[in-house]
Amino acid sequence: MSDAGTYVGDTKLHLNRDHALHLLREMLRIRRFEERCAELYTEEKIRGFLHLCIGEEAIAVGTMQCLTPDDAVLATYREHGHALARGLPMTTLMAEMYGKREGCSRGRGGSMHLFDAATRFYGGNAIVGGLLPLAIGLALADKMQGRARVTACFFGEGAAAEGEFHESLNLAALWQLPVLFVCENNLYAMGTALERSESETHIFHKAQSYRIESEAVDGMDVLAIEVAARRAVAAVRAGEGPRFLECLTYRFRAHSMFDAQLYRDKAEVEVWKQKCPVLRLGHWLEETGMLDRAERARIEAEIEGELEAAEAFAEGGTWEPVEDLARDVYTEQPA
Amino acid sequence: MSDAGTYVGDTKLHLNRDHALHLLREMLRIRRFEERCAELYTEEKIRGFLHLCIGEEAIAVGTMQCLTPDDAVLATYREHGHALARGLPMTTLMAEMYGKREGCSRGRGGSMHLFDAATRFYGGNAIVGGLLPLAIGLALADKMQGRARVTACFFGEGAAAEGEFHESLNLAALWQLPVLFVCENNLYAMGTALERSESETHIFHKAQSYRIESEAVDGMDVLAIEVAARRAVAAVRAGEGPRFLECLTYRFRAHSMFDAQLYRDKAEVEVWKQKCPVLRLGHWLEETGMLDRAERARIEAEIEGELEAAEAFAEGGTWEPVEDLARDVYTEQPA
Amino acid sequence: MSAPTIETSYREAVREAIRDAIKRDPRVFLMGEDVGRYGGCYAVSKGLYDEFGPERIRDTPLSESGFTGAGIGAAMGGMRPIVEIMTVNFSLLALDQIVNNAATIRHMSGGQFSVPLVIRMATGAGRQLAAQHSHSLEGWYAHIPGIKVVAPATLEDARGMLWTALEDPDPVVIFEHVMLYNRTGPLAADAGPVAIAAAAVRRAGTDVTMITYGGSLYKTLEAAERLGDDGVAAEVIDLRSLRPLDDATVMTSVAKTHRAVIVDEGWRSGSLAAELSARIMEQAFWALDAPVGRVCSAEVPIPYPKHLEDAALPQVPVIVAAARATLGL
Amino acid sequence: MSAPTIETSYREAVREAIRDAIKRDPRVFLMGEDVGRYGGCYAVSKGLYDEFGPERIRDTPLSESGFTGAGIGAAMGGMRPIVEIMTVNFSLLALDQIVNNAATIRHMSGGQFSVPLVIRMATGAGRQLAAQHSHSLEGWYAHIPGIKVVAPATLEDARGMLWTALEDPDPVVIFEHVMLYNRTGPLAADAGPVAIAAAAVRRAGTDVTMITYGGSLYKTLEAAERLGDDGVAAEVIDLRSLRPLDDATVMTSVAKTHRAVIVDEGWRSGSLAAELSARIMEQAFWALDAPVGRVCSAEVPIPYPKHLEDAALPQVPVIVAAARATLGL
Ligand SMILES: Cc1ncc(C[n+]2csc(CCOP(=O)(O)OP(=O)(O)O)c2C)c(N)n1
Ligand SMILES: Cc1ncc(C[n+]2csc(CCOP(=O)(O)OP(=O)(O)O)c2C)c(N)n1
Ligand SMILES: [Mg+2]
Ligand SMILES: [Mg+2]
Repeated sequence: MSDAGTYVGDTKLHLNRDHALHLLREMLRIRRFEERCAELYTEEKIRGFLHLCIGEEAIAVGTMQCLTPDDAVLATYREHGHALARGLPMTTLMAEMYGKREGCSRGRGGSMHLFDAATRFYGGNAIVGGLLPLAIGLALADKMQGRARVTACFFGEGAAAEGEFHESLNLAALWQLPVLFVCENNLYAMGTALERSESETHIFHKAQSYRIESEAVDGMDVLAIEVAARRAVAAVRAGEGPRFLECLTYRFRAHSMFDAQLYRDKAEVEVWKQKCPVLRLGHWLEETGMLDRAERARIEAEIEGELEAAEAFAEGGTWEPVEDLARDVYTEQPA
Repeated sequence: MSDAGTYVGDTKLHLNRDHALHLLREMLRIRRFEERCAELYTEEKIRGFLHLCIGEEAIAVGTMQCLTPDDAVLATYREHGHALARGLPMTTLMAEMYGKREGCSRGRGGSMHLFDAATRFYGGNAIVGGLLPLAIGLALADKMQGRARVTACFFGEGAAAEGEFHESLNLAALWQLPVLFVCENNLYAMGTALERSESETHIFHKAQSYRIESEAVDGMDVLAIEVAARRAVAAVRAGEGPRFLECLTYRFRAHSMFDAQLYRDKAEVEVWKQKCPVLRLGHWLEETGMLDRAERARIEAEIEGELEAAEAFAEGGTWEPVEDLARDVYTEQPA
Repeated sequence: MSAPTIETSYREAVREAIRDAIKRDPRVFLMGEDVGRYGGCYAVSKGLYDEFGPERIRDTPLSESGFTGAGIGAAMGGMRPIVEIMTVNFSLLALDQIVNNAATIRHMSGGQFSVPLVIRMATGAGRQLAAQHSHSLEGWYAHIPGIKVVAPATLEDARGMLWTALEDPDPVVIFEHVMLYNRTGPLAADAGPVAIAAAAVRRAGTDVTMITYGGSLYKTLEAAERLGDDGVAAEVIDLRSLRPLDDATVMTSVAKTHRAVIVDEGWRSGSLAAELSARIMEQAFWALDAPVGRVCSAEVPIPYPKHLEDAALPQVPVIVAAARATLGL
Repeated sequence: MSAPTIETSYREAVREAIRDAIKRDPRVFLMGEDVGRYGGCYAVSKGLYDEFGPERIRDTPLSESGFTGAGIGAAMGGMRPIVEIMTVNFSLLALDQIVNNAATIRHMSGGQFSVPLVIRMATGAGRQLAAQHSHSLEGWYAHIPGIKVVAPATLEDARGMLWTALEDPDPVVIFEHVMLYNRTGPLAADAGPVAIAAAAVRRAGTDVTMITYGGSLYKTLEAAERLGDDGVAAEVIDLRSLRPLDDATVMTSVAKTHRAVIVDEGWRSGSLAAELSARIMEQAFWALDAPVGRVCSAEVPIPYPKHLEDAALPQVPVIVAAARATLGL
């Protein structure tokens, strides 16, 4: 676990047992939700592309602790974790995975396009890099309207090669916009290893070249992430301009359900699995006596219950009638 | 003038009188050609957009000294200087400005699209940043075919904000391609001052963030540019990967013929005009006794002659027949 | 119009529309390359920077995808941005943001988020700017579900379409043809917002329907005049809205004239003119006395020299000939 | 075919074409995202990396504009690159390079430089990938002078069009519909390059001409079979080449059948189907006994759920109905 030294300032407050257990519960919810989604995919309840963030849960969970309901969140097609950590109900999320009308995007988006106005969750974007200019604009709107809100955007290291990454970071730094950039560096973009796609493999160095204060964080350590995110969010909210976090992590599962993983060897995967953020926090909680078998069982049972309820909700959901196909292509306007 | 200290290595060789006078002559040719083009524009002999590089001549001239006929050159819509310095005949160039069939691009391109296969001059590109990926590809072809050729590309600092700049620099560095990037930083992109378009105003720092060896050079000092370019080209040709030169310069004239220059004050322009690369080299040559009135007059007369011949050639040129409009949209193939 | 009129230009009418919108609504701002200190690449926003300052007349770096996407985000964030992309030629760099975000987000989010964004751009050829600066891609934009596309051709529309577009809850793209900016004429002193959905019959006629938009309107009207000299009464329809298209106005005219010619500066194959021809085929086939004609641009990169550029673009004599052909003349 | 045949898939046919091209010509290489170690997002290039190595099966970063432009440059530099853009959805990011460079350089340079480049990309919907991953923009590419566009729909064409495209001195874009990759069938063991200019009559008929391409071919053939059951003899034309279009084959058929329906997965307004309808209007109007019909995709961002995606795309019953409508049935 991160050496106690890193737990400074106001982050101490959050290290009480409740908060620590909350972090564990949140990561477990994501883990179990996605494990179940993988099963439901083979059962053909879920179709299309399914990208799991298993192994990377700490990033979404650690960061979301630092955001308020007023803040905005954007993520990629690998966003189940972000949606859950942001507070989208597992029920409407699962319904969306099924494509049911009761889903958070009315069933139109599926796994890659989770949206939720209530939590200011702006998707779920399936074009790599495509969400970054949107984050710039949301932050620009806040700045122009004098609102002390933060726009947090999550993206993979693969996005750093896209021109939109470059244009967006420059705009954020140039206009000193309240954006928190969170790069989830899991070392691969589909099958392309970082060193085969970037001449500079430290993504946070790239951010620094725009004069954005940036740092690299252990993406498998939820507490380290929360500490770094809290510092960064405070600065962004205080109007000090954008901040950039590079979280070093790893995708335990395949890129999507169609990936034979020829590009990495099992040994490497195993090494990283040892660093599993859920195991890690769990052990630490047990060592420090904050968590015992019974409590652990209680949490897991609770999550199973939530998951079953979500699945039942999705199963019980309805299909949007074909007549509504064209609804909301444009806003219905009073004649 | 650059302090003698910078004149090291093989660059000494080039400081004999002949070479120094050659540099002066080349810059004067560009200067006079463009001054005449401005007049011809008001006479409506030249139409469309006309972008003059007056004040920036040293960059094209200094750099081209270091290239061989096998190397490739790409530039922007502000490329008369590059074309002349690269060795395109002033005649076909002027004919192109007129839109005559005898022009270097058959008259189809005009000022913004000068092309010449004989000197491997690949244009003349009017989309800011658009030439950079082409340079990557030309260099990739050389590397894959084992040819020790250099691809030199010239672009303004405004291009640094475009995503294509970022994607291209990464590819060049990642694949260690033989590209010489020459950024002509004249402080403005049309009416937008650099500090209003970039959070990091040192463009060469951006290049460094891709691990490309880069340096800033006095763009008003043709000798300093030649020295830097010779060093960079040698490295590129030796297979050491791309190099990046940021040349600090200034556009004495308007962005194009439609620019009221509301965005900069005359005083600033005057200050820079004192740094005129042509004046500067001229004075230095006089001080060092390499150039006297007579010689200067001879050179200027020579250039006037060349210019008159070019204009006569253009005037005497013919219009491509309308029947040929669709010629070369596709390659005519033997039936 | 009986109301007092002022003499103005298309450029000034657009500028007035922007000024008016910024004054009316604190959420409106103009963003794009050189819209501020430079005054706009076609001088449309000249003076507005001094009047409204750098926040609301916002110069951007050369980052078409970045600032267009930022406009989409700002619109979702409660602003009413007017994004100016200097010309359609550079809009290709922003097309991903327009097609994959602006046009999809409302539908894809089940109606939760909309994008009240306006994008303005100059379009078209005629200034001898050659192959990379002379595109007419309105037809491409008119293909995209989720956005609306308009092409103001008159002073009234240049003045009036912007506010209506800003009030639209969905993204609207406004195309301003480069050859129109210098057009001058009288405009009602109190000219204001205009409806954008309906096409307009700019000249009434009974013999042939001529359908066009944007920069080609005046060439088409001139052709109609010449036809009139030969006793052919041509009706000229200015589409105004390219997406959605106003089929009713077109079909009503064709039902009357039984003949139609479409004039469109886009390249012929896959042009907006093709869509209009196909719709007339589908909705008015039995009313047709002759095949619908198209006058479009030659399928070549537009060359620099005047005589070749002219040859590549729709011109009055060709339009006249196409109309006469539908009459067997 | 009398020649011995092998059972293969569309995916394998494309792979074989790439392998063959790389062996034939040392200047040929494949470049794109995940074409190498990953084996291609649709597994087309699986195994080629091990066979030919990282130089000729070149993985690129996520930089569509960068590596597509690099392909253009490499082509000008004497190579014969095959650039794979994973899907047409991402090609929007490379459109500036394709429209403003690949398509213009030869003409703009007065014929001095040409761009012998091949770009391959997957296209189309049907896999429930939702709004940002289901575009069919072949029609846009077919609008661009200076490039050629083909859409192999059969195993023969998947195997044979690539080499012909590589031998073409100008840029050729190849569209591979995502629903075709898994199609299997017999292919001549010695199958090789095929001509790409002409359309093919895939089914002969006398009552109605059905024109389509790419992924819609099989739906159209199935519709033709059903029509046959009702005694309607439908002729099915596979365009194969989308730019240039083979008008002769189309008009010859329409002159015989006097009726036509175009099936195109693109959104209806501004679709390639519109261009075909307009050409039939212009070239075969007097031969028509009924208006030409179009069956296209609904003008909506394609939704994720199967029932809605199906409803948005052309389907057999709708195609059958459109054909019957031209016969007044
Ligand atoms: C512009 C674009 N190009 C290609 C793709 C196909 N694609 C989807 S995910 C992906 C890899 C992205 O890797 P990274 O950004 O590191 O995110 P990760 O999947 O590792 O979380 C690719 C190439 C895409 N969706 N968008
Ligand atoms: C992609 C693109 N966007 C906008 C333009 C319009 N434009 C032409 S030149 C220019 C300024 C470029 O400045 P810079 O790169 O510094 O070159 P300079 O003109 O100063 O030599 C702009 C905005 C363009 N040609 N291409
Ligand atoms: Mg990754
Ligand atoms: Mg500049």
